[in-house]
Amino acid sequence: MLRERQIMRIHYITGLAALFVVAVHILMRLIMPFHMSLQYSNVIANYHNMPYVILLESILVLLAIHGFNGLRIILLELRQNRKWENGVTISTIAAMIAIIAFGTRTIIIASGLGVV
Amino acid sequence: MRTSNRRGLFKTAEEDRNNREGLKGWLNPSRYGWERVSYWLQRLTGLFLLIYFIGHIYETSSLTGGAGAWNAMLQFTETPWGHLFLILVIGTSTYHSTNGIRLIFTEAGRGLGRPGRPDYPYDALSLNYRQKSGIWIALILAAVAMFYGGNVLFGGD
Amino acid sequence: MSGIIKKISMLRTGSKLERSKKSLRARSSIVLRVYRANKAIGDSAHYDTFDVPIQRWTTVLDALLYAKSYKDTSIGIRYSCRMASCGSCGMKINGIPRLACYTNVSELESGVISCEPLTNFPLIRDLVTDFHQFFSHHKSVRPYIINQNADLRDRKELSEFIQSPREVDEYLQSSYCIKCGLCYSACPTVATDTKFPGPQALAQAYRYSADTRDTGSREDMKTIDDKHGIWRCHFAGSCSSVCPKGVDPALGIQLLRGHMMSFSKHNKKIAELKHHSHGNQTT
Amino acid sequence: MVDSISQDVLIIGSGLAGLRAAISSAATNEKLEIAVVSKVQVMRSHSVSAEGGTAAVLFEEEGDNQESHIYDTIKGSDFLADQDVAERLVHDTPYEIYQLDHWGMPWSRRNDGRIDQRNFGGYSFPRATYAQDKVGFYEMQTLYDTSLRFDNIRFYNEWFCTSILSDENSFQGVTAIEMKTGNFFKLLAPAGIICTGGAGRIYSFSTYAYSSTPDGLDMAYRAGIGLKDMEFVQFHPTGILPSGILITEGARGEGGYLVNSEGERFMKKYAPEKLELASRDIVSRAMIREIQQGRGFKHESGADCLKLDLTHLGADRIKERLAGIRDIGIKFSGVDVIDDPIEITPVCHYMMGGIHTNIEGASEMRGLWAAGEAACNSVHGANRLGANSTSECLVWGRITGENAARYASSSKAASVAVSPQQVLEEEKRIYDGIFRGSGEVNPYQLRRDLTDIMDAKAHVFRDEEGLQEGLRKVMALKSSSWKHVDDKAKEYNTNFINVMEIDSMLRIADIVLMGALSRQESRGAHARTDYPRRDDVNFLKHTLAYYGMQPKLAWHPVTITRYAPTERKY
Ligand SMILES: Cc1cc2nc3c(=O)[nH]c(=O)nc-3n(C[C@H](O)[C@H](O)[C@H](O)COP(=O)(O)OP(=O)(O)OC[C@H]3O[C@@H](n4cnc5c(N)ncnc54)[C@H](O)[C@@H]3O)c2cc1C
Ligand code: HEM
Ligand code: SF4
Ligand code: F3S
Ligand code: FES
Repeated sequence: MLRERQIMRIHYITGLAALFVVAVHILMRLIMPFHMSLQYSNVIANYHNMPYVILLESILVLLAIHGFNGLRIILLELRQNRKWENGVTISTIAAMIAIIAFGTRTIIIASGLGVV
Repeated sequence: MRTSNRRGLFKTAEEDRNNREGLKGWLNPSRYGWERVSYWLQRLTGLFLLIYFIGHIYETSSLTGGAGAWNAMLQFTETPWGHLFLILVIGTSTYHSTNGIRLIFTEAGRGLGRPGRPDYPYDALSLNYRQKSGIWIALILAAVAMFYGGNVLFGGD
Repeated sequence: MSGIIKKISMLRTGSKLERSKKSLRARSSIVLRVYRANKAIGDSAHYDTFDVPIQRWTTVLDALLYAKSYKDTSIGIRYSCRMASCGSCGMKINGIPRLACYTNVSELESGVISCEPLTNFPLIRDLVTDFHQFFSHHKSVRPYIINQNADLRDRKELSEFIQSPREVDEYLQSSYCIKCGLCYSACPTVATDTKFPGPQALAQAYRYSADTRDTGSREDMKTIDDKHGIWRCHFAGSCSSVCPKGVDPALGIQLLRGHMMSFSKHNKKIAELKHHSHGNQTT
Repeated sequence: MVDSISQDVLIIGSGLAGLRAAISSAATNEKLEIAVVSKVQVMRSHSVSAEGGTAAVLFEEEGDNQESHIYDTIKGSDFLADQDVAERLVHDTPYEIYQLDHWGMPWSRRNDGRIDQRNFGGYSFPRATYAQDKVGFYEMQTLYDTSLRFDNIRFYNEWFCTSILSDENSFQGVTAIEMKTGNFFKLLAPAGIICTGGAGRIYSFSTYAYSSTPDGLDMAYRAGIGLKDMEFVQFHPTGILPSGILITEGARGEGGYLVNSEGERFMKKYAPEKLELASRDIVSRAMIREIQQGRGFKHESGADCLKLDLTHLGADRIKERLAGIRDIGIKFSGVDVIDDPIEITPVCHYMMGGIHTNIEGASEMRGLWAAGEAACNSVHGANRLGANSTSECLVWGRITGENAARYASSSKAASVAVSPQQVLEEEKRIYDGIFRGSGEVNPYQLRRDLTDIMDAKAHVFRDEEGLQEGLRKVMALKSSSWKHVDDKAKEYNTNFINVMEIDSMLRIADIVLMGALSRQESRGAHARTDYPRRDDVNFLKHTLAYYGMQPKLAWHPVTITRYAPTERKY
């Protein structure tokens, strides 16, 4: 098991790293007029750009870890008994994995990687 | 030990919680100064962003359904309400990240000053002007970002 | 810079004092609104009001004791030193945790003063709450010097640790704590988390860790580096803003946490022992 | 049936003396169960208010010596101290200071890292060891925190002891009320230590905490144990108005002046050499004289007072060493001592008298010791020197703790037997006599009247007429119908506790007045205007008071080893 201090270190590091990658992600929205950036063709084009795919995947992983750990923290503070604590830990980890899996699926399909 | 209670998921020992302030305690940020407000906002924005994040993943998953599905999803978000929501996302994420950076510093013991001999009236060192201005900067940046975002979204193309 | 800030804040209190002198000339009595309930017999909560005459120096404790002596002797209240050093009389006064004996009626600047028991402590009766859990949290962080040389048993020899005034300053502030529980009552984490040791206990963990006479480590302790441990402080700062003694628990907590994260360097110096041999010691 | 709880050593009171005793008992024999019973939560005891310092000889290489501390103590006591006891105090305190240092006491330090000391009244060397101006508080915290390391110490927080249980004059335990629930218990143990502190709340204007009532003394008194030298009540020169909160003698130790309305440092007339740092009885008398001669100030509340001037010390020194005083001044008097002199007047501060014990802290009852302010082992005689009391609490806390633990481990202490009769009588006394009592007189008003009488009649100066009148008035109060409790709830009934306290106050006040009346001389803190001289021929002896309808007075000799009584000059 991870010590709580290691978890918190991960929480901070994922937060900071996410700040960086999200900034890039948003800047990509702004290099062309906003509405155009959302056109299907443009979006799919982005997804075929490998560095960008890696960027998206890392945003996904970092934010899922950071966000669900944050949720775990909040929930842990609500009730204190063994069942609740274990329940919270397990379900936040499960949700984290589910979101990462679901997002990754989108990325793989949209980028056409799945077809290859 | 006092907390060994296995009665169920939603119950803990009566004695433990008697007179605890409970959720109402943290939902009311108005009594203890700016640091408490910042804590409250950090939490709410964190939760809000998590919800948005999940929503956003769901939103983008429509890409897998082809252009039709994607456009249908865009239809759904490209409304004034959707834009307002996006502006809120911009604001909260700006606040959350800026204040988050401040918190990462303080929670690692930086920017608080060294402990010393407090003098009457004992203004706490850790609640110093640097921290307060950090909170203000986060709030102002969030406002600016929301304004800019609003311009982009509503300003037309 | 911080000097200037300090001066400004001094001024603020000064002017508050001035103002209260003025407003007092107008007011010669106030209304106390006291929370009443007896948990054990299922007595439901209500408020009693008492008219109490006041003078310039009347504290909320004075007012409450006046009401207890002459209006309703059954008010349950805990008090002792009346000079803000014993930590007995913490209660919520006008919604904020304060020491009754350290709160002048006039500084509240209101004609009605409401007194309620501290939240986050189980209620016993009226203004009296149960500190059992609070004290066990305090005990759980090992609030004492851990050092092979600082013997627990009475050893009949004379020796003192050498500690410079600067080294004393590192922990002195945190040792002002009178265990009044105001911080515990204000903290939003404590409001829901019964296993969180709370600002008071964590500040004491810092206090002993920062002492050069201490060689032990509290950083690996189950109560501190745990899912309900020190990390559940989110620097809400309410603890430091209500603390009547300037302990600044928020500061201590963040500093201790910094050491634990090893984001900040922590090469703790250990004090050396100086032995003395005094003449005619009889012990 | 009254529930009973058995322990090995019972410590009643959790002040400095009680906590020190608990630690030393617990360390003496780890197998013993030590119980600390206190009517307040552990570290809320009155001792936290002690401000100025703890006297000890630490710097022999710089010119201090134990001989001098012993002599200062005896001279301060106006030669009523038992001299062997004073020697013991002086010999043992350096060890206590260092022991506290090992346990984490934040002593103020010199630049070389050693423990610092400051000047205090009545000493010929600066030997008050200090930690800013919160000495007692820090000592309490250090002892409390250290006591948490011992698994064999149990705390009974907020248990009010009502009486001592004994069997043929050997201690068996106490009866107590658990305040939280209101339940009545027998606490049984072969050994006990009474550390219930002083009783200064029998005066209205007093530096003491509200919890400093004489119920501990009264408990011993009712059990037939003698109370010694109760007429000696110390008045501290500098209490602020109107609350009576103390400005430590350390303020004068650091160089503060006392001034009268003519702006004069009047102490030079009364103690040309030591000025403000003469012993407390002398300074207090000087102050009352100044006021009587019309050179006082009038406080807003109407009381007479003088002023303490610290302004010349400078903000830095005040903030560094007297921060607590400044806080008290601002908050409770509305004066920042950095800028203005503060109004002060003599205030009831300490009781030299207490439970009669010997040098080992043993009382007249087998298995029962007493330590701290509640005890009178005669180390302070007729007047205590500042900073000697916390020393006494530590030294005799340790001594009695060890003695009680040894006794409890020995075979002598094997059987604990309490006749049900005793418990029944006590139940009758407090429940039938007090809890279910009735009457019209408000006990709180009665308390006010009683303490006002003490302020008026048994103050710094006393005389036959006043004392007689005081006695008469107290008698009248006693016989009025005040013994009743309006609050009928069981849980946390402070009304009930208060009335029991008042009951004990009446008895102890009586003893103070009687003792003062029978001591027809002026010695130390006891100044009779009708007998202005010390009388070593007739009164170089301790007063003892034993329980009866009227207190029965007796006398006890003073132990003099080396220093023959001479005239005191400062
Ligand atoms: C304001 C002030 C400042 C002082 N400054 C100094 C100083 O600078 N230097 C110095 O040497 N001395 C000083 N003194 C004197 C010194 O503080 C006291 O003499 C000393 O602290 C007494 O300690 P104690 O342990 O005997 O009793 P206390 O600390 O008074 O403790 C008494 C204990 O007994 C308990 N108790 C009482 N009755 C009962 C009962 N019926 N049942 C259960 N428990 C009971 C109480 O709860 C309490 O825990 C000062 C005194 C005052 C008032
Ligand atoms: C982008 C930069 C971000 C940074 C620097 C950052 C930083 C932080 C920090 C430091 C905390 C801890 C607060 C505490 O311990 O009290 C936190 C909490 C949290 N964050 Fe973030 N965060 C960022 C982005 C996000 C995003 C995008 C989400 C949403 C998915 C998110 C969700 C949360 C949640 C739910 C919490 C828990 C709130 C709490 O503990 O009170 N964060 N964040
Ligand atoms: S840290 Fe301050 S508020 Fe908290 S218990 Fe200690 S003195 Fe009271
Ligand atoms: S109020 Fe609570 S959250 Fe932290 S800063 Fe203080 S402990
Ligand atoms: S009565 Fe002691 S802190 Fe208020």
